[in-house]
Order: sequence, then C-alpha cells, then structure tokens
Amino acid sequence: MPVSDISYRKRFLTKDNVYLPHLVMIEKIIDETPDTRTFHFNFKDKGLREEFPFKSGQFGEYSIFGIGEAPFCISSSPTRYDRLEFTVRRVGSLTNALHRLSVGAEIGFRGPYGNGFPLDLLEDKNLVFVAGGIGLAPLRSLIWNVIDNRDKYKNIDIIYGVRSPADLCFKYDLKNWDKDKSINMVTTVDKGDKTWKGRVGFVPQVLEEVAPSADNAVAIACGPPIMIRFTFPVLAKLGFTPEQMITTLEKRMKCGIGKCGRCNIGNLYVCRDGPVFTYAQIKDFISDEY
Amino acid sequence: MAQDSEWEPKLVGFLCRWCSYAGADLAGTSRKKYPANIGIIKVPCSGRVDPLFILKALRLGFDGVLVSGCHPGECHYQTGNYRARRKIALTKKFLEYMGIDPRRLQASWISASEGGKFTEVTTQVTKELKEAGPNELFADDK
Amino acid sequence: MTNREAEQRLRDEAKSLLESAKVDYIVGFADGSLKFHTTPLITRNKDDVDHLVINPFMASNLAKFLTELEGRVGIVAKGCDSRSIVSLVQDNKVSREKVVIVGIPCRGMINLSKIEQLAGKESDEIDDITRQGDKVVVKLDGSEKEIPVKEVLFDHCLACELPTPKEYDLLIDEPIPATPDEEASQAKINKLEELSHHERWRFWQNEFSRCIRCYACRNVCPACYCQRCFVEEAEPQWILSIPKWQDNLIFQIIRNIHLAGRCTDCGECERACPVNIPLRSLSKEMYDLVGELFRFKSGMEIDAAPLLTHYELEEAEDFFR
Amino acid sequence: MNQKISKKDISKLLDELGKEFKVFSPSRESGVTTFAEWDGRDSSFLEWYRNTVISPKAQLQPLYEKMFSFHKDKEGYHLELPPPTDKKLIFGIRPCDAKALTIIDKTFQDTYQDPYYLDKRKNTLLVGLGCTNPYDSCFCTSLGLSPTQSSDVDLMLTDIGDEFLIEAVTDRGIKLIKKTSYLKEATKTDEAKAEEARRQASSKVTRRLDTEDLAKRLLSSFDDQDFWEKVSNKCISCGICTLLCPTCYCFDISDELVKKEGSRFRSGDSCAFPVYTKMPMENPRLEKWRRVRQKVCHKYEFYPMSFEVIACSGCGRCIRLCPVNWDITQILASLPVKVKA
Repeated sequence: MPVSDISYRKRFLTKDNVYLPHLVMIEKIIDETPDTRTFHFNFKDKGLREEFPFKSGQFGEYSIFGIGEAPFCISSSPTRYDRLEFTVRRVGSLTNALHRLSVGAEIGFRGPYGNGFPLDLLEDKNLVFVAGGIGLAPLRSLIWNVIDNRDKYKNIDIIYGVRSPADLCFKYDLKNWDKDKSINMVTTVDKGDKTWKGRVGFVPQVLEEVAPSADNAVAIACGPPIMIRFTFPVLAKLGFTPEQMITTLEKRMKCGIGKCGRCNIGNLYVCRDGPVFTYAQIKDFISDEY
Repeated sequence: MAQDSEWEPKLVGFLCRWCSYAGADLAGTSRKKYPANIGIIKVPCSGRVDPLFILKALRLGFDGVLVSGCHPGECHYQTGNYRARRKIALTKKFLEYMGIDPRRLQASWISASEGGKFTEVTTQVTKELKEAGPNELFADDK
Repeated sequence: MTNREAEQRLRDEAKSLLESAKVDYIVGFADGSLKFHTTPLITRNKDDVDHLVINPFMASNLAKFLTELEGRVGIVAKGCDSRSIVSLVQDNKVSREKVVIVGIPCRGMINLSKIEQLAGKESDEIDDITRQGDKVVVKLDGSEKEIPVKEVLFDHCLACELPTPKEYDLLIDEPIPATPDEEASQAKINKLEELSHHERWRFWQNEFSRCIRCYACRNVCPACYCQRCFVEEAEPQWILSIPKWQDNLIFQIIRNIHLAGRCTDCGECERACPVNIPLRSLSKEMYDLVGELFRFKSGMEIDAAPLLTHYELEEAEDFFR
Repeated sequence: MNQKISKKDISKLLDELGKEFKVFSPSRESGVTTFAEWDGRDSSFLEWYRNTVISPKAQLQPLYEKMFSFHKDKEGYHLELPPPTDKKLIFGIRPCDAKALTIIDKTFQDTYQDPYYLDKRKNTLLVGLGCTNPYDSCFCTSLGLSPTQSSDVDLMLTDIGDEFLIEAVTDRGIKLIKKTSYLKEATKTDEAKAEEARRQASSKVTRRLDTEDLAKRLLSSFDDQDFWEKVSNKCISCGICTLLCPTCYCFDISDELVKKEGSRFRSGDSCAFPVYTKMPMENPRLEKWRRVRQKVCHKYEFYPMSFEVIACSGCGRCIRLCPVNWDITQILASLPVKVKA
C-alpha cells in the first residue's frame, strides 16, 4: 500500500511514522574541497518545502535506499527560502555513496531533528564564531541567519581554520563575509602554501591572538573534537563563562530522535537534547568522552 | 526444484591476471568459444581470492564459482598459487561439510597459453552446475 | 598432590612472580559469583592471588586476554589454553618472552549443561558437584547421584590430545597422559555427516536462525584477535549487521575458515553461545580438515610455521582441474 | 473477587485465547528457552519454566524487524510499511520482564512516539505468572519488585498448588476474565495459599543490590578510570548481557538491497561493541572500560536521571548468561565511592 495513503499511516497510535523518510531530489552539487561537497535539495513533493520549518543548527537523517542513513546538519539558512543544503565530507560508506550521486538523484530525508541554536539568547550580543574544517557547515547556517537580521546582533567575529588552503569550505561565503565591513573575518590554515597570504596557525591559537572580548558576548564553536577540546580553555582564558560558550556536537546518530541509544553524553542525547549545547551542560563529560 | 530446460547457470570466475585471464583472452581471440555463463573478475593472483568472495558470490545468487590460477611452480609472485591451493582446498571441503554442493566451487590451473583448456574447463564446469541446478542456498523460504 | 596443595602452590608461585616483578599481571581463575562457575581473575595485586583456584569448572580459555594486556603476563594454562598461547606466539601476536605459562595438568572440564540435562535441574538448584576419579557425584535434594565422568565432560575434553601443556614455564602438578576418545567426542559430527548436502544445509540454516549476533563466539576466542572483524567492514560491506540466518551463517563459515590452523578445539565458542548453537561441530570439522589435508595441529609445536603462510610443493591437488 | 483456574485447564485456556490473540507462551526450542506461539502443544512448561533466555520483550522489539520496504521504478522510489500487527497475548510473563517493558516504554514514548514498538505494545496483553523458583542470579527484590506481584501486567497468576489464583490488574484484564471459560471464583483458602506462596517466593530471592544513592555514587565514581579498568578487564565485549537484557532497547538501522527490491531494518545493537559509537574519524568509546562504564551508568545513573526509574528489573540474565561470569551486582557493590546521604 502506498505511503501517501494517510489513513493507512494513521493505523499507528501516533501522528506519522517518524522513521519513514520524505523523498527529496538533489538539485545542485557544489565541490567545496577535494573531499567535501554541498548538495542543494528539495522535496519531491514540492509543497512540503513551504511547510518545512527548521532552525539553524538542526539536522536531518539522509539516506540512500539500499546503502543506509546518516545525520548531517542543514547547512543553509532558514532565512533563505530558495534552497535547502547539506554538506558532506567523504569519510565512510554512505558519504562515499552520496559523493557518487548526480543531480536529479532521489534520496530519503527525515527531520528536522535536534534543538538548533538558541537565537533568542544571541540577540543583542557580540557573536564570536569559531569553526574548524567542515565544522563551518552548521555555523554557516547560523551566520547567514544572523546577517539576514543584522540589526538584532552586535559585533560579529568569525575565526575559521582548516588544515591547508585547499580545505577551505564555502569559499563563496567567505568572500562575502570578508567584504562585509560589519564582520571581522579571520581565516587561518595549519599549514600554508605558496599562494596563501593569510594567517597560519591552529584555531585555538589564532583565537587567543584575535582575543575577542567576552563582554556581552557569546562564542559559538564547531569543529573536530580536538579543536573543541583546545578552544574552550582559550575562551575561558578570554573571560567567557561556560554559559557563554556554545558548541554543536557530532555523534553517531542512527535514529535522530533519542531512541537508538548511541549518541549520549551522560544522560543527554545529542540528537534529542542537542546537538547544540552550552559548555556548562556538557563540561563534566567533554574532556572524557568527546 | 522445478526448473525449465532453458535455465542456464551463472558462474563467477576469479582469474589470475598473469595466466588464466590471459588464457581466457586467448580463447576469445582464437575463437575457441567458451560458455557465456561465466562472468570474469580479474584478480592479481589466485592467492588474492578470499573465501569471502566465494561466499558473497553464492549469497548474491550465482550458481557457482571458479577460481583459476597459474600452474604450481609458475606463480608470478613465486608462491601465491600454493597459498591459494591451501585456502581453496579447506574452503571447498568445509563448504561441502556445511552442505553446499561441491560442484559449486571449482578450481583450475590454466596458463596464458591454454586457451583451449579454458574453454574445456568452463564448458565442463557449466555442465556440472547445470546438473547441480539453481543455487537456492540462501533463499528465504524454508 | 591434592587439589588443595596444587592450589596453594599455584598461589605461592603467582605471588612470587608478582613480587619478583617477573610479571606485571597474573591471569587465572577465581570462584565465580554463581555456583559451579569460575571467573577470570586478571590482577596486578599480589593480595588477589589468594583467590586463585583449580577445579573442574575452569572452562574459559584465558589466552584470550593475552592480546589485550600490555606488559608481562603470568597465565594459568590448561593444555588447550597452552596450545592457544603457542598459536598466538606463532602468529606474532604474543611474544613468548612476555608470557610466563603456569601449566595446569587437566583431567577435563565439567559441562554444566550436560549435568543439568542428566539431573533434570538447573545448576543453581544442585547442591554439590564433585569429581571423584572417573566419576562425578551430583548432590541434589538430599540424594547423591554418580555419573561416569565421560558423560559430563565437554565434548572437546573427550578428544583432548594435550591434557598437560607441552609449552610451559612452571608446571603445578604431575603431568597427565592423553587418552583421547575421538569417537565419543565426534558423535554429533558423525551424525551430521550421514545427512545429505541438502539436509545438512537445512540443519545449519535452522541452527543459525537463532543466532542473535552477540559475537560471544568470536570474542571468547583467543584466535579471533583481529582489531577489525570482516563483519564490521563498511566498504565493502560483506555481510549485514542484521541477524538474518543467511548472514549469520556466512559470518560463521568465514570465521571458521579464518581460524584454520589457529583453532585448537578449546570449545569456548560453543560454551559461550547463549542460544545453544553447536559451534564446535563447525570448528572441530575445520580442525580435523587441517589435520587430514596438511597434517597440521594448531598450537602443538612452537616452531611450526603458521598453516596458511606455509605450503608443500605437492598437496591437496585432487580437485584442481 | 479473584478467580482461579486448574492447571489442567491451562492448555484449553490457551487454545481458547488463541482464537482471539496470537498467544505466546514459554517454550524450549533446540535447548533454548523463549516465548513461542502457542500451537496446542502440552503445557509442560508449567513444570520447567523459571525464566526464558530470550525475554518476552522480543515480541515487542524483535531482534530485527522490517521498518519499511522500498522499490524503484520510472517515477522514482516507493516506500511501503509492513502490515499492521496482530493482537497478541503473552502468557506467563514474569514480573521482572513485565516491569522491563514499563521501563522501556518511557524511551519509546519520549518526545517522538516510536510506532513499531508502541503499536505492538498497545495490541499486546500481558498475563503474568508469579515466580516461585527464582534463579540464584535474580535480584528483582532489590529493585522494589516482587517475584509474584506486578502492576505491569493485565492479569496476574499465582501458583497455589493444583491451581492458579488469578487477579485482574487492569481493565483490559477484567474484560479478558469476563469472556474466558474455565475460571472459578477463588475462596478465602485460595487467597491464603497465594499469600503464603508470595511470601515464600520473595524469601528465595537472595542476591542483593544496594540501590540507595546509587546514581550519586556512580556519578562520583565516573572519573575513576582505575576502577572501571579493573571491573572491565575480564569482560569480553560480547553482546549477550545487552542483547538479551529486557531493559536494553538500543538498535541499529540498516538497509538490505537485493536487486531492485530493498528494505530498511532495525536490529538490536549493543553498547559493548566498539563499532556502536564508531564514527568515520573517531570513536568516543573505543576503550573497553568506557563501554562497560556506559552500560552500567546508563542503567543505574543516566536512565533514572531522565525517567526516574532504574533501567534494570533484576532478572539476572546478564549474570546467568555471561560467559565469564561478570556480575553487575558485584560491580555495583564495589563502587569506590560509598556516599550515604
């Protein structure tokens, strides 16, 4: 029986079957780096786009039928209705398969899941974005969101670091933000090359040099665990309290809705209670299991 | 196991690139017709053939597997086919113990110059597999 | 030597190994928290060695822990365990110099499932089980029942070729000669061999439809030391993680092929299985095949080359075309 | 007034119930005890049944189940859900296993309703059978349970010799009694016998677990790596204790594709496996002691933090079935921090 038959789906106690994905189409594929791609997608049932509410920082479960399902954040901003995007680095079986897709491919999507960034908490604050590698993806959604409501927020610092110049994601966005006079954009690489004229150094180190003020500020950090582990102490040194530090975490999330069990940090599930946390929420566990 | 007479077995051949694969090539170019039932996978050496390949082929529904390498003493890597021999011998006997018809796993030594032998072997193996019938080992209904 | 004397000697030796810093760890058996069970004791603390025991319930193969522990290890080993250690040394997974093998001559381990079947009660309901020579005395509801020991030993113990370790640093008691009863040990396998191919495959299909993929068989096995098992490979994914009988069966077939020349017939896989799959009927068959085809016995000769890295110029040719 | 039924009539009762429900009762298949569909076989399980290796949870969250199937044609993918579940009745569930279901209900109802589990749960009646011969590995009484009484079932049976006393626990239970033959009114003597049976059964559960301040003690012990290394060293990281635990519910989701027809399945998963948390680039619980700590803390610290109930009903399977006799009650008794508030 086809799934579109609502009466059939209503046989369940609850609303709909949360595990059943929507069908979405890949509309455009952008090569970010040699191993990272951004996919623009839209619902096959085009009407669903209008009904699809999401917040920056939320994620979805994307699946290729026959291969499997994995979580990725939505990397576009909810303020930009023309597109939905997610960004994937090629590291495992599903991400490899995603990279083999071409425009027009049909995949499964369920979501949005997770809490997203606390926009109300960020209003009238100075914002410090700290990102490493593909960790810029969720922050990018938030950054565009903030830029599209620029008057609600104060100063913006963006510190973005990658291993080498070839690893820079969203170069087209970086260019925009660099031009924007209301944003202090700092890009750094661990190791430069002949063409690189920007900074060289690890993110936490550069953050310490840039030394944004903690006064009326919130820092939002996302990147590989090793970067996060070293970034929080630097922020603390700069005067940020655990409540002023926000991060978004990545774990192996199979169900996305707090049931399958594997993404916990203590009693919190990253998929259900996160993926956005303040450092205050997770500091008891972070050095240990993240 | 009702089967119509039209049914043709499908088999996978893991052929060593230095000998049996060239042998198959030779059979083709010298028009020694061999059965179309065989799908050929080129491997660097018969020693590369992991028993997993064999099980995976059977799981995917192929009716048989042929592993073919260089004659003993002629391995491009000196010892690969000797090692293959131990592995394949154990696998064959063990699969038979599990209850898999021994005709479903076959092995041969075919050199690059033995195009004729390749035709003979694949013809014979195909015939045996036809006798063995379709592979329903992993079918779900009991 | 009485059992108590042997136990005392074991504790003394273990203590002196730790005290003299000849080893970092002692690995042996202690009484378990359930009746008639032992549990592995892995310790660096010399006070713990007083918990070491010797009894007919030391079923585990402790060689399993050698590939996990760092440093020098003094390990209590029955004959079969010693074979696993030798096999690990051959495979370069364990360095002989880092292991002090404390050999325990073994008269066979008691299979509680067999006792339960004969007694019609589960082991926690039984009052006492003692071994007296060739008999096992089971006390139950105030009465005593004598059972010939051969009826309650593990199948693999019946076929034991090495009751006393051949490779050891210390031997705790007098060596015991081997008296393998291959026929009794082989009963289940012989029955299977009488079946047709089709019937045998159906038999295994049925057995493996119960498998829950807990991987206890793999994880208790000293020879299954791979850091990453093929079942966990994602690219390519050889088998699914769903416990369907087809994939369960492939897992077990390949596992046994991987263990050719490593399996010492210690029977741990079958003992650990929570759903009673006769796994030894697979591993013993492979063990015998290795012996028949290549005259190789795993873990017997420490200088032997591992089975699958070695070959003879002429062998196992008959089915090659 | 409570009812009773003669043990001789149990087969007939199950036959009768079988007309309305898929009835599951204890069964021994190839030496493994489990709950299997009643097929009119004899009721000899009443003699040997203590508890099953495979818990009745498997009827609600099977070891693996199809979530939906998919196939592709010119128009793209089509997804199809499995057919609705049958009405089931589990006969003979022990109070510990019934409690376990109440415990995991919390997870499956939390935030998002889990349709697969809850659909089966809603359509399943539980007929409890008091436990008169607990294992030496059982410790249900330490978790506030009684081996013979339960509020987590629809009907509760207590062994009073040749008969079972039957109490209706829920409205569904009362309805069931009304349409069931073979029942008689229980007498005062029967009630007294049942009371005595309950008293005896409770005293047979001897294993203890001190749950006082347990979550707090675990929290204080969380960072004690030496302790966790020591208690985990003999663990072989197999999935027995988790996959067979009635309160463990973790699962994996994976696809199977054969030619163009495929299905998405979910199957039991275990925090004991290193791959459970493995991500392509890192694994937060690669070391064995972290996984053991997660298992213990999840059950006795994190779950109570989230749902105010310990995720354990003391069925003892994890102790009984462990190949190395790893014993959770011993581990918890040896926690380094023994704070008493």
